[in-house]
Amino acid sequence: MDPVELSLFAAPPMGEQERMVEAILFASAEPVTLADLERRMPQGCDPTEAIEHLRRRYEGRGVRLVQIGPAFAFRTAPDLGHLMHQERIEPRKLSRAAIETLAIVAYHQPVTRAEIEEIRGVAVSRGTVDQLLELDWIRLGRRRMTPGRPVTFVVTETFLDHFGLESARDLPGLKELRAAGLLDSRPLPAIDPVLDDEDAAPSDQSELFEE
Amino acid sequence: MDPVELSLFAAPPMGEQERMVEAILFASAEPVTLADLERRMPQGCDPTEAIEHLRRRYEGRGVRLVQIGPAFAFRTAPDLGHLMHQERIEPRKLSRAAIETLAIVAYHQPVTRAEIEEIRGVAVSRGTVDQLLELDWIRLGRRRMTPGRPVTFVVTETFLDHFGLESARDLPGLKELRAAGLLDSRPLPAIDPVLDDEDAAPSDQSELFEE
Amino acid sequence: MAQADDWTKPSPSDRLAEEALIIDVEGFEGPLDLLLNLSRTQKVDLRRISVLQLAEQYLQFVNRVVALRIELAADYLVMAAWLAYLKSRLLLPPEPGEAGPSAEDLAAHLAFQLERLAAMREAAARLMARDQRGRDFFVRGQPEVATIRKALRFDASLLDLMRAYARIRTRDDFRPYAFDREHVFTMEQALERMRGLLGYMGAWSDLTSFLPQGWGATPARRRSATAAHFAAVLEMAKRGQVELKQTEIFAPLMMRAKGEV
Repeated sequence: MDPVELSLFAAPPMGEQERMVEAILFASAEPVTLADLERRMPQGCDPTEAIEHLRRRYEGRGVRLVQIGPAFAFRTAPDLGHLMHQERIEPRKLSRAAIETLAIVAYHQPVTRAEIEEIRGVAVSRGTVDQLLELDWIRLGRRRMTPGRPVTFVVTETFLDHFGLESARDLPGLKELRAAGLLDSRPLPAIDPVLDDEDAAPSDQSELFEE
Repeated sequence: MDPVELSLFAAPPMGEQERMVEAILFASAEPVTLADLERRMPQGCDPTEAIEHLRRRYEGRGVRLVQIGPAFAFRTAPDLGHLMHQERIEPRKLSRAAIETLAIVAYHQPVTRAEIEEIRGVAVSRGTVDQLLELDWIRLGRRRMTPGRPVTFVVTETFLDHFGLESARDLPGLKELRAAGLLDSRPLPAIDPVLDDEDAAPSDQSELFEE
Repeated sequence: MAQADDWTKPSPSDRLAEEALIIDVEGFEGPLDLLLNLSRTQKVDLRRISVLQLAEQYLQFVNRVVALRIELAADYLVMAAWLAYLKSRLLLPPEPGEAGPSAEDLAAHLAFQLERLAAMREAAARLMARDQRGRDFFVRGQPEVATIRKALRFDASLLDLMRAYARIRTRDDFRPYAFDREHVFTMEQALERMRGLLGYMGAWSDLTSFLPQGWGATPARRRSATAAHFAAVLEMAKRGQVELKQTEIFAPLMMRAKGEV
């Protein structure tokens, strides 16, 4: 472009242009082409030069500016790839049986398995309790001093930590849940008694209750 | 840690550690806690120092290293927001009641529903609190140690991240409001003389932000 | 306006403001919100506001709204009563030996409430005016995650937990559903029953005579049982197990077994 024409547009200084390219490449979900950059930056900008500056600035850093076909993007330096592995965590919602069991332990602790079953109205499968133990969200409490001396379950520090609670006593009561609008006053479709014994088939039930 | 012990772990040089933190933070859209960084970096690393170096390195750039509670993340510089219309997320429209309730929770936290209603002069509708919980902008705090042990609400790290705050202490105008006594909970002077000695309450509000 | 003589020499701008308030009555979020709006007409720092004047403004406002036959919510009227009380206390000298807070204390508290609400409104506005994620600043658009390792993490939010608990604890509230079933006779039940009775059906007999015991007591139960049995015998007729006849509309439905002929 003619330098005279360029000055008419009063393009931002190159340092500014570099910042712009940096921000755009950072935030974009896709590699960005030169044409795209030009379209998004103020008139008179020269993304080619800005990219060259940026590329040099990131040389040897933890991330690099790379060209992918006609487009540009930031990528982790290849020698640091091993740090990225842990990133991959697949969050999976707890099954309805597990979250209900957990809720009962949290609200009623220490609580025995028989009590959990009484409150839920269905048998609690081994897998459900095992899963909660494995997550370190519940643990065994003291044995109840009743015939059979059944074990009880209580929630753990990890549980409090995960749910951002100071103590299990901070959980809101039913009245408060209702006041906060967390209690639907209409019955959930899930209340159908046919579904009540879902503990037997937790896997296919779990998606039913994800809102 | 003892320098002799430290050398046993042969922690990478600080420049290397800086690259690692840079790569990890760049790779994640969500803030990464110090504890997380430490876990992912080789033993003996000091992410705190590396972060300090990085923060300075990115000062004035198109992206910045910001602190959000106990975590860190790269975010684009706000003055370049106008270049990002492609990435812009249409914000959920909040009602005036929701915005005011959010501000009251942020400035008065931990705050009970009754106190929110006192300040606004109207009942808090069911949906308002629910919406703020759903956005993960507020969560339950400790119960207040007053009769009825009401639950309290506090703001979350998601809230801090959304509004670019390092901590709730950095809320705009907080100091002035506190100095003006506007964050005190001052009960209505009781018309009934029996209820007159209620001035004990405000004290527990003042330390809220000192933690 | 008829009640223009209630107030002295209103300036046109004041009147406009007052009328705007009247039109907007539905727009207020309660008496405190209204008081805060009225206080703005005093054009002074909220700390120096005249609560007496404000009380008068509020009472006039409420009177006019009532005169216009606009329904006012109860809390507006409660506030009016309280302000009328406050006004009288502010105007009269305190009675000697009177207990409780002084009128000045009450007035100061109201002023404090207004100032605090105004401060929170301003804080809310400042908060929303801040740079916001996804609007002014942005996160990494292409988070890089290695796809090699897959750690499954089970997750749940506090909201999930509370909802789950609420769901269990309120299940009883919804029991009417299960309860209703006691008054419902299903076609399957009727079919099962009639199949057992098939052998006892010699001659033509009335369907209603086959209804189970105890199901004629209430109309709802009778209707349910009749409908179920009617559907059941239709099904049986289709299968060729029974014959049905009805001599005229609403006449008893007669049936007999067909199979053993």
